[in-house]
Amino acid sequence: MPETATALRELTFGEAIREALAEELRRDPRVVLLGEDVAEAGTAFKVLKGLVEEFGKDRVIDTPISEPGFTGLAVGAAMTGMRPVVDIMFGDFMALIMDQVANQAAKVHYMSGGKWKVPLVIRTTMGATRRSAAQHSQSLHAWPSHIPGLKVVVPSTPYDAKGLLKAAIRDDNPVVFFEDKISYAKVKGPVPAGDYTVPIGVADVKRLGRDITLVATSSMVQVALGAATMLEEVGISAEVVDPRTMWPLDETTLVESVRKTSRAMVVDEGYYRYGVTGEIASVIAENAFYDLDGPVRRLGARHVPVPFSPVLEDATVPTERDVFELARKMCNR
Amino acid sequence: MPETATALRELTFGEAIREALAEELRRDPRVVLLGEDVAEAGTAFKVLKGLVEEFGKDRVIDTPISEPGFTGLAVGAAMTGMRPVVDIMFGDFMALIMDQVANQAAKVHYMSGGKWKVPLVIRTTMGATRRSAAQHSQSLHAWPSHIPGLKVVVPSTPYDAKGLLKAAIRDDNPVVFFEDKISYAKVKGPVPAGDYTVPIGVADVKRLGRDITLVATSSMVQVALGAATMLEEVGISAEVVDPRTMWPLDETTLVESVRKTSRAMVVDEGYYRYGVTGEIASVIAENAFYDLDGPVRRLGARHVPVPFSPVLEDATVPTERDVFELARKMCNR
Amino acid sequence: MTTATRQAAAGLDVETLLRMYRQMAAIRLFEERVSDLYTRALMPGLAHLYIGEEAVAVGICEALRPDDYLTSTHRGHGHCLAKGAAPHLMFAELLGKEAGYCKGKGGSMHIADPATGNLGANAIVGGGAGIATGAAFSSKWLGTGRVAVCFFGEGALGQGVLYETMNLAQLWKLPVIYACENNLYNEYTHCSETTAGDMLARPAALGIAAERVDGQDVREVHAAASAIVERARRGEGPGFLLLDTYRYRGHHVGDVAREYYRPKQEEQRWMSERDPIALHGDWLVSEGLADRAALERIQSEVASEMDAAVEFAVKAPYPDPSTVDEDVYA
Amino acid sequence: MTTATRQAAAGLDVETLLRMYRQMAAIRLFEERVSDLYTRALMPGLAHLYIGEEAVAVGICEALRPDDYLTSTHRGHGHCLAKGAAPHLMFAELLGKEAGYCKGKGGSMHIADPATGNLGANAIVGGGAGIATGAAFSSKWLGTGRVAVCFFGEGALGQGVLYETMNLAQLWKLPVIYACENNLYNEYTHCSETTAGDMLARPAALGIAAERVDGQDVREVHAAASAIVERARRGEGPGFLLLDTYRYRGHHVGDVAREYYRPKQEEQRWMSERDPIALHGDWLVSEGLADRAALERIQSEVASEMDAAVEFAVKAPYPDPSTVDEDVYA
Ligand SMILES: Cc1ncc(C[n+]2csc(CCOP(=O)(O)OP(=O)(O)O)c2C)c(N)n1
Ligand SMILES: Cc1ncc(C[n+]2csc(CCOP(=O)(O)OP(=O)(O)O)c2C)c(N)n1
Ligand SMILES: [Mg+2]
Ligand SMILES: [Mg+2]
Repeated sequence: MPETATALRELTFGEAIREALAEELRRDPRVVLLGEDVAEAGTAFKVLKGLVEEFGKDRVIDTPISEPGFTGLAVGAAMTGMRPVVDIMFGDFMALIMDQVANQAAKVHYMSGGKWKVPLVIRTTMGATRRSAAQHSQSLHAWPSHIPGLKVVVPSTPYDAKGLLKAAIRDDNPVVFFEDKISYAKVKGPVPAGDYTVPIGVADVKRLGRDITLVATSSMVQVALGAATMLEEVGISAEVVDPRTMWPLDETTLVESVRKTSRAMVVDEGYYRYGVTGEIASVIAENAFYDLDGPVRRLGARHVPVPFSPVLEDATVPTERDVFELARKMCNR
Repeated sequence: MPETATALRELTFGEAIREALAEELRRDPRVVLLGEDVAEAGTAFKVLKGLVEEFGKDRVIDTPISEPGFTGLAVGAAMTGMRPVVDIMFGDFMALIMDQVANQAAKVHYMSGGKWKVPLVIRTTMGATRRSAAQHSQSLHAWPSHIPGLKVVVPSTPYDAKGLLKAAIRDDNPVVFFEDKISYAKVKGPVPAGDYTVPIGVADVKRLGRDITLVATSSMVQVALGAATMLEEVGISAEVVDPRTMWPLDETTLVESVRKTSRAMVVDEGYYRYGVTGEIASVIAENAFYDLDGPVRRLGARHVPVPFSPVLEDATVPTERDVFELARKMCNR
Repeated sequence: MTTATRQAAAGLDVETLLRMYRQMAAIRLFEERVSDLYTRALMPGLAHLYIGEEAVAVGICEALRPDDYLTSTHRGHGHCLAKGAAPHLMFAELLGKEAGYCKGKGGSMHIADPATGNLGANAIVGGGAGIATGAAFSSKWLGTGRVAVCFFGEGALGQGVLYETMNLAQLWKLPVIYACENNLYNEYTHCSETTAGDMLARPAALGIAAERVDGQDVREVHAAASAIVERARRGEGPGFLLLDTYRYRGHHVGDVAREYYRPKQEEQRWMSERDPIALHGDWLVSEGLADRAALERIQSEVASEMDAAVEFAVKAPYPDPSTVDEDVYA
Repeated sequence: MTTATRQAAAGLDVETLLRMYRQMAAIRLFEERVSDLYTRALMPGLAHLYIGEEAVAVGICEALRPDDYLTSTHRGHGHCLAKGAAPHLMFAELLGKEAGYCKGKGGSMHIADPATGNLGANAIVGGGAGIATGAAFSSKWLGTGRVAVCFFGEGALGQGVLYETMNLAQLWKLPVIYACENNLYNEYTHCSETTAGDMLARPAALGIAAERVDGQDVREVHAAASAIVERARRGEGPGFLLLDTYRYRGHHVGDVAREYYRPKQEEQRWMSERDPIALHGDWLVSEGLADRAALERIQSEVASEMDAAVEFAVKAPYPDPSTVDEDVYA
């Protein structure tokens, strides 16, 4: 398997994740994966398929259905020399581990006056439209983003996913890493075969434009890019900025883009209220107020529990058309 | 004990809470209180002192230290004919019960197509400066506010506390009710002796003003009022608006105030990032953009785990002086 | 208590014995149609089939009053049907139709129905523990005499909240039965890799009456359930049943290549030797309580019923998209 | 194993026996000064005193290697001191001073110190369960031979995460000891109102070696701890000690009127009949291993040490307010 950092292949989002994990497992013996059905089954999404064969059951460890328990165990393991990567199958189960994440992992370093460190990665999922209903479809990245002491990563492309996951594993802080389920198989893109990292805290301009800035996260980056293509057809040049990490948040890149375009929309798949869009819109409005032609607008998941029926569920997630129409209105065209 | 709705006495915030609970326990036999040390001890904050003597151990029920367990039990009890009021001693422990709150209580009604209801109240606390350190000082009201299906109440005065708690208990939805610990004994105010409710979803203008709107929640209402007095001395007339409930959010009252004053600051004791201030500032900016003289500004808890040492902890909570100085800058005075 | 004594104690008559057969057949045929709907791409999402475990739901629910409560799981169709759910309204829900039990908002993992005491299936493993225990709390506090049954798989033994709620139930002597369906697998992982010690010792440590039961023998299940349910109803406290059973199919309908986590022979053995419907049918025949023709009649009646139910559901309209905003708040 | 055999097995020499006396005295006098600092309004916040329970921390920590780990609780001063924490750095932390173990950021409930293997006290009941189990996981994976002790009160038996982590520890044979300090009260509620069944049966149900120990007898604690720690160190799996003990003071320093939840006579009985320091001192004298004067010398040495430590802490400067933003991220 010849690997050079420059050899680019097309990988799916899921393959990029797996490759990042495989490379880090190879690189650092202190890295272990823990979670439900991560070994032979390779997780419910089959993203880890093949890893246990290479690394064995001591490194790719099946756990009982005890999310608080094994997350807590991983916090302690991280403090004492390991670099655990925990798999939380559905992002909805973040609700089960918030004590371990927010009260323990996030605070250990600070409470100990900087003496203990928690190099822990929690990989989990987000994203709806899989007809999985209200308890298996949420995008809860706003919750950990609210808690100082955590880093929160929401990659949108295979390239970013691999580079950011490697950076997260090497980070000495607890990082919550949200992977969009739909992207696993659907989103493809070029990925270097060898080692590279993408720094945590740096946004990426996914598309240059002049008339409006679309700040989009995770699954919504594809949606924003699709809308940007549609907008082009009506003569609107949209810039798409992907913050890539919720925290640290690269305010500079966001604000610079909006200073240039003078219009901004934030698109995120988390619930609309008290979530990600409010923070990012506020950061933009605070720092680019006098450059704005109109208010920053937001699109989030409809503020309802995610329904099962396709006709209902599809009405809860922002679409290319939603973004297109709102952008057109904002540009008065 | 002659009680009429018009007889006003000065009560502390804690006394108002207790009175609301006592009246509802008397009014409706389906109301029960559940929590750790709620009976003879009357909770760690002594807020429930005396209730078990009147209502007995069948209505005021001591639980094991099992927050997820007894909250889950209360969800089921609420579905089947009771109206439980759960006591979660420290708001930080919300992290332990988010699965019960966000994945169960919030979604039962929707997932069942409206067939089951969850008339549940979760009382918990918020607020720092008690030298209780990082795991006993957080104000986590942003988390449940993010979840559709929940109502979230953050009263600031004894009057509101009593009226809103009674409304919460009578509400057919799960309500998370955050009580500021410092206010329990420190904040006093007039409270009618008899029955009244304050509607959930209606903001209250706590002080009229012309030059700037201070939107403040819970403990920060007193801070904003104090700052308003200081501002008056430098010729700035500040309006103080208390949303009282995070969800539903009374956008109209907020926006109308800002349309009038043309300046807005949001002050909240939750962590600054991805929290309450982002949402409220966005709502204002979206709806009053063209009336604003400058960006909506935000003050929240410093974005660090709450430190123990008084000199550090005091630097984490917005003060009257912080509000005063920022407001002055915003008004260019 | 021997099986014989138990049956006597439970006072099983022929109608009941035949109804249990019919109910098991109904669940089996319901699930086969679900599998079929999935294969034909008519069903959105996934479903977790109860095939092989029918005796558990039927044996327990036959021991319940209509107004007793249950909570169910991701693998919940069997529980709902056994408690009295109408197949056509279930199929409609599974297809996301307006006519479904939850107006299409819940789907396979969230069937709920106050009329049959169904507090809801739950997609969080262990998610029913609090709710069922709370329903038992209401029953005791309101004096309704209702019992709540909390169904869950052995995988839920991993969830701490289960111990928290069982402790509460035992402290307060709540009429709740914890029905642990041990089908040996947590998704794709054998329970021996996830469960230390002795399963039954866990509730027993809390002082809860706990019993291991052959979950493939519907009469045995029914007898054990009857005894423990009535004990709970009398106010003597919660119970725990550990029911040995097996799911014949994959973890969900899409889990078809299973050899990497469990041998084909194991599946075959359970299916050929321990099938709850065949075992009960054979017994009915051997006891002279039914003949083969009668059993086949039941099977074909149920099959027509299921066909009609599927047809109803397939034809039923989807909800209006505008209803997405309804039912968020009561 | 009888007490005598155990002592022999643990190979206790006079130094160890006297050091345990000194350590218990140190904890007692430390806590009395904490109480005093609180009364004099010199200490911010509250503190939960360990007075009465000294034999538990000392007996267990004497059975540990310096590089073994522990997690502690809200009532954690005794654990930290027994594991080797320096009193002056602890007092400094309790007073919120820069020189404290956590630079004033942690306070009474968060003393942590890598040098003594102290993973941190924890203000979440049961909060140490995951961390200690994880440290044992590291020990096993890295082959360091370290053992982790998870201290908690019997109130933590209410937290489900404890069962989740104990199950993991037993499945993976991790070298962790769960030390349950049963002082009879969860804050202001007697444990009989919160704990169904038999406490010791809970870990035993998971297959964990579990033993009940007189927590007021430091030699008994030490012997039991030594055996179970070495068993864990040999890779034979986790252990659980249920230590019967009593806190003499309130739940926290402000809890002074206690009659409504526990009788004065109960307190008196434990203090006069079961005091761990007096019991051990008497035994040392009766065995001819020390005379009263020697014990008093120890007491007064420790007292001076504590006075100096308090003085250090009182005089130490507060952290610079600008440090509030440091240590959020590594
Ligand atoms: C809290 C939680 N963790 C993980 C899952 C994903 N999951 C769904 S079913 C399942 C296995 C359940 O096994 P068991 O309880 O034995 O039930 P069975 O499927 O065997 O009926 C898992 C891990 C979940 N739904 N909820
Ligand atoms: C999760 C959680 N719930 C509640 C509390 C509040 N609390 C602090 S100490 C305590 C009682 C603990 O009792 P126990 O575990 O027996 O320890 P003890 O105080 O007796 O040493 C409670 C309920 C907490 N800190 N954490
Ligand atoms: Mg199973
Ligand atoms: Mg105790």
